[in-house]
Amino acid sequence: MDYSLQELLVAASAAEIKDGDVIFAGVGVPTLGALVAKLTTAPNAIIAMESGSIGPQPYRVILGIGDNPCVENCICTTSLWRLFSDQQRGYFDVGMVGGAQVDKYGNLNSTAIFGKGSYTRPASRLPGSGGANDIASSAKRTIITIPLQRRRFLERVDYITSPGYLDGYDARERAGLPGGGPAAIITNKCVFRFDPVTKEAYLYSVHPGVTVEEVKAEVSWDLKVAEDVKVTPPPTEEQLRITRILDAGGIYTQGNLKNLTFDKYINMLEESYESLKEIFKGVR
Amino acid sequence: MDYSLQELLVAASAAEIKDGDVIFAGVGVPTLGALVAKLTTAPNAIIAMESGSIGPQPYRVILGIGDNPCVENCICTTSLWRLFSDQQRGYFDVGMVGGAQVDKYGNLNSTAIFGKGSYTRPASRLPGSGGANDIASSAKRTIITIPLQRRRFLERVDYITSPGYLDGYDARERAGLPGGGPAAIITNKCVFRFDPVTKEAYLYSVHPGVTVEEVKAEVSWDLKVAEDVKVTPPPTEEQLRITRILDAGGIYTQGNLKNLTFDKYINMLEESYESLKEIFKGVR
Amino acid sequence: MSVVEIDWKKKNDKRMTLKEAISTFVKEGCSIIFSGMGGAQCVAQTYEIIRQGVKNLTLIGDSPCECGDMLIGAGLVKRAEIAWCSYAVAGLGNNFRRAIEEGIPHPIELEEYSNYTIGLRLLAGALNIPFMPTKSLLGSDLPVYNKMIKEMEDPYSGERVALVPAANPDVAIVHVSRADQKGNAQIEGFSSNAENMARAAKHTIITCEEIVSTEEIMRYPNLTIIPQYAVDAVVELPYACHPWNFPYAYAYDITFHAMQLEAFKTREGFLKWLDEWCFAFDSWEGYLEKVGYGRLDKLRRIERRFTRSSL
Amino acid sequence: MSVVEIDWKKKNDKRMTLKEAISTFVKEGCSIIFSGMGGAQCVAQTYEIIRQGVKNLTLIGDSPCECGDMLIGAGLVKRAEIAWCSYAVAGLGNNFRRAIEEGIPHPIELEEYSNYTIGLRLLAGALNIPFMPTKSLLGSDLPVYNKMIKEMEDPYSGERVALVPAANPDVAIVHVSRADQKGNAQIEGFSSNAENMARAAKHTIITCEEIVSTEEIMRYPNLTIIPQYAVDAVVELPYACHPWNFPYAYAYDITFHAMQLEAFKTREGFLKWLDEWCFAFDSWEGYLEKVGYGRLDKLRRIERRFTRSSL
Repeated sequence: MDYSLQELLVAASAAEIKDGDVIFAGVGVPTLGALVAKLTTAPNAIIAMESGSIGPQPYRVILGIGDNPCVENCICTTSLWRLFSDQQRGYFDVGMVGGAQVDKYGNLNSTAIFGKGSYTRPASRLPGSGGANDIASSAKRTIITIPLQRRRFLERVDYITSPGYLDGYDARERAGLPGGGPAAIITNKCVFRFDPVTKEAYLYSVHPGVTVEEVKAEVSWDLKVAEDVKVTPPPTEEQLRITRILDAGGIYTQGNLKNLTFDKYINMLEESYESLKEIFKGVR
Repeated sequence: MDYSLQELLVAASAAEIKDGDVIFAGVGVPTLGALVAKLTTAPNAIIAMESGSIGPQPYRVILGIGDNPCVENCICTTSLWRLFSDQQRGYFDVGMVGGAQVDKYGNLNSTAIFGKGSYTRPASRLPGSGGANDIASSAKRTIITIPLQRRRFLERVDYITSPGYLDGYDARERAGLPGGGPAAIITNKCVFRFDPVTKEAYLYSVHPGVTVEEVKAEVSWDLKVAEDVKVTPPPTEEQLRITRILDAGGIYTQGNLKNLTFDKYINMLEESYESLKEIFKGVR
Repeated sequence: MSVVEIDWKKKNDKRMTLKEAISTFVKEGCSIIFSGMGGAQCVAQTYEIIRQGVKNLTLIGDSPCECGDMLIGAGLVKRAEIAWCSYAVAGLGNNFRRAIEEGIPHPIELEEYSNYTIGLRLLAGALNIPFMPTKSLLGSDLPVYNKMIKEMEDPYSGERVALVPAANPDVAIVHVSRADQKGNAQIEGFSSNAENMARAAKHTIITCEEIVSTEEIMRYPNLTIIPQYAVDAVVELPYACHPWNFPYAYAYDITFHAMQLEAFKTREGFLKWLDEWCFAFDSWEGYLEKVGYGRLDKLRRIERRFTRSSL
Repeated sequence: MSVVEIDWKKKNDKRMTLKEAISTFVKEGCSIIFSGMGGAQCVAQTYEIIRQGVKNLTLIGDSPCECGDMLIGAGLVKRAEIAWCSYAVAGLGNNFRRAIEEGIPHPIELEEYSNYTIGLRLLAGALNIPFMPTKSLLGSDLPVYNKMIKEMEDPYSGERVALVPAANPDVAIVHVSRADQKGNAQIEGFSSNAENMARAAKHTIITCEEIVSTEEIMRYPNLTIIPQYAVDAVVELPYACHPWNFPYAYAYDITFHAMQLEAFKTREGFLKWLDEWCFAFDSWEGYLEKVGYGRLDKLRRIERRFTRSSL
């Protein structure tokens, strides 16, 4: 069965989730991955949305961390500060974060690319931490999603928005951070994991058709490679089927937002109600 | 119209409440006073109950700070910690507190009477602060209710459970307390208020039939007396009428709890529903 | 947390009997906290702990009534970190008084706070932060006798604030209106400090008037004050608060309470009460039958005239 | 607080128009915060402030969208204490980017936190305590560039914690499902940081989809997240979040949003948008008419299939 890169990323994100996990997920690929996991291998997974919703099972695609689907069929609506407090308390197993730069210790930058400028006048200003710093600080394990590009994979990021393992080894514990740190970096070409002692990222698996050399060329430090580099499993038929129902409009997996008209959007919602209600039956 | 001492205390408590006040009240005379005020001169007063209820208008007498009447026709049910936080924020105008000992600066003891013993092995152990310390710390003004007895009115209490003006003058501000401190001490014989500069309690009014000398005999420090000692106004007919409807069973104003049977209690509640519904109509 | 501890919270069906829940989580020497405030007290839960005779407890609480006074009277409390112990309108906490004044049945250690600052200790525990600042306690004698209350200068303004340490009890017992088998717990009415004690504790036992389906929980997600991931066990326990009230469920049985507290005035009266109302039965069911379901039903029915559940 | 300030909160009828509420409370040089998080954004309120041209604002917020990016683009923000500024799925915050990268229309001061620690700053403000401890921010570069984030040793355990200072904005604008004329505010669904911003602020403006009677509020007291004593003004403001969603009320108009954000990609596009969608009208009513009530009604009706209010 043919699949797009985005669909592979959804499947790779889903693969990181164990049954019963509580997941702090942003919109897009992470939420799709969490929902695919819930609808396949992890029926007891709970998704938490930053605005203050816990456990939604929405019958439409989620278009914002405070979009109405976040409260649909959920078990609890509460506050942002309470949800993050629950994460700081250690109740959240998986946090999904992204960024514009990542370094060998899994530190993430989503604040500013300094370029020839500085923090106060950067070459490129990004949105900022949002909840990413908090997730990276407190989730039991974090999953990083970021495109593999040499300018993004750095010895050291310009600005640590979200702490990974800081300077490696026990630097994270010494800083007083309660969460476990990054478990994986999922990119468009491969998956990285972290050495249990040095906490340095190493190449764990390449996506089908990608070579180790291709990956190394896009990493700006001397990348360590697993002895037995695996091939990232392609999406299963069931994963693909569910992904395509969840994002039937192709907003995340096809980049279709630009072509969407209001009438097509309302129509998409109407159809979504029926089709998603059907697939959620299994986990209710 | 004849009235009991308890009924006078209810009226004196009611007299301390201004329209629009937010009142933190315990059960018994304070709540009755607050409700009498609300049903007469202060229709926009809001009563807050420690368990987490704001603005109840119950159709029966409140028998505990977490009794069900606390949630009846209220505007908000929330948490204890949130309610006290709102008080610490400065939203509560009046706090009503009691104790076993009070001193010339309005400090209250509801923890332990040391006697010949000590804090760890006192002659008489009292229930403790409960919320009294918090109310006395943060309410804009506190109203103290305590029986007038020489062993209770001391130069200095054994233990400051609830801060009044501490050592007088600006000691309270220096301690960092946000609330305004005691505004009055209401006793079974008189009302005290506080000197605006020294913060020492002085005799403000005597209840009808009580002499200044009688009061002085029950105070163990050299009591200052207002130049024009007033007579505490007796309850008005309306105040009495309402008090007797609110506490129709005489649980607080007649000490009738001991004689109450289960059937009389259920009957009392049934009758209360009709009579209180009627008197609350005016403020709804 | 050990792996075993995490497993309870991940279970999909957390239902057990009160007896099982207490014997599983309430261990000799542990610290424990109960929900309720001036009503809605955990009475059935207290009786079961007395029945099981779990000793050397550290009781943490804002204003415990039965769960303070009776556990102390039963000789099960080594230490109390509380703000108040009594029964308010119906009577005094005579077991608490006897323990402090006379060391009967044995002396207890006391660490005193106020209701709000116990609430803040639980908030800190729920947030996994070591302490909370407050304006309460300043100037009073509570910090004089309780060295766990510290004062500091605010590093921003230089103002004085008091600090109270986080509380993380081994066990929290929280009584709610309803919960599903996973532990999603809803309360109608006030929640006192329930949502924070559930999160502050290592193990959380939810007892409820009624177990409902998860679909029913999903109908009112705004009422869920404790989500399943903070819960280890769920016990259906109707009339758990008798003689106390529970909002939208049953009225306060103050005449029963007055009788009970009259008995507690003497040590002998208290011990006789335990024999007749606690040790005589194997479970709360026996107590309820002795009270009489006719009486309980009257309390339930009269409550519906005043506070009617909208669930 | 001055006497005048207290009077607003004691008023029995706090209803006013949005125009009156903004002109009364949002003054040049004041600090301001808006409710909403990844949805449910205060859009109408932002347009009115732009219309009134209130300058030199200090914007405090977790993740402001229109109320961050558009106020910055309109040149009204002197300083921002925030965690994030963008529009998520529909597009980037290009006004924010232009201000930081190029100083267009003018540079702004930036004090950066994370969403949670902005939430904690508001919690501290709501509790009238000077700071909150947290485990967030540790080890990251946020404290390197923001000196208001302090680190200290916990006096109980010696562990490291970060501190963030209380936030007490001059004005909070909080949009809710419904409120009565006294300001008792209820939300169905998530509340982001709304209940704390309302309490942290000196003046709180409640805007709501619907004004209801106090009797209606009393039917669901558990849903009241902000009581009247924290509120200065109440404004009925339906569809205030368009093109954003509001839970149980109307769906996200993402196609409109995509069009809007396409326009915002250039400075000229943004200014033209202001002319056409903001300055062309005297009030939000004009905007809604231009969007079209037929379209709004479709968003309302489709939402009812997914989240149906139980109020």
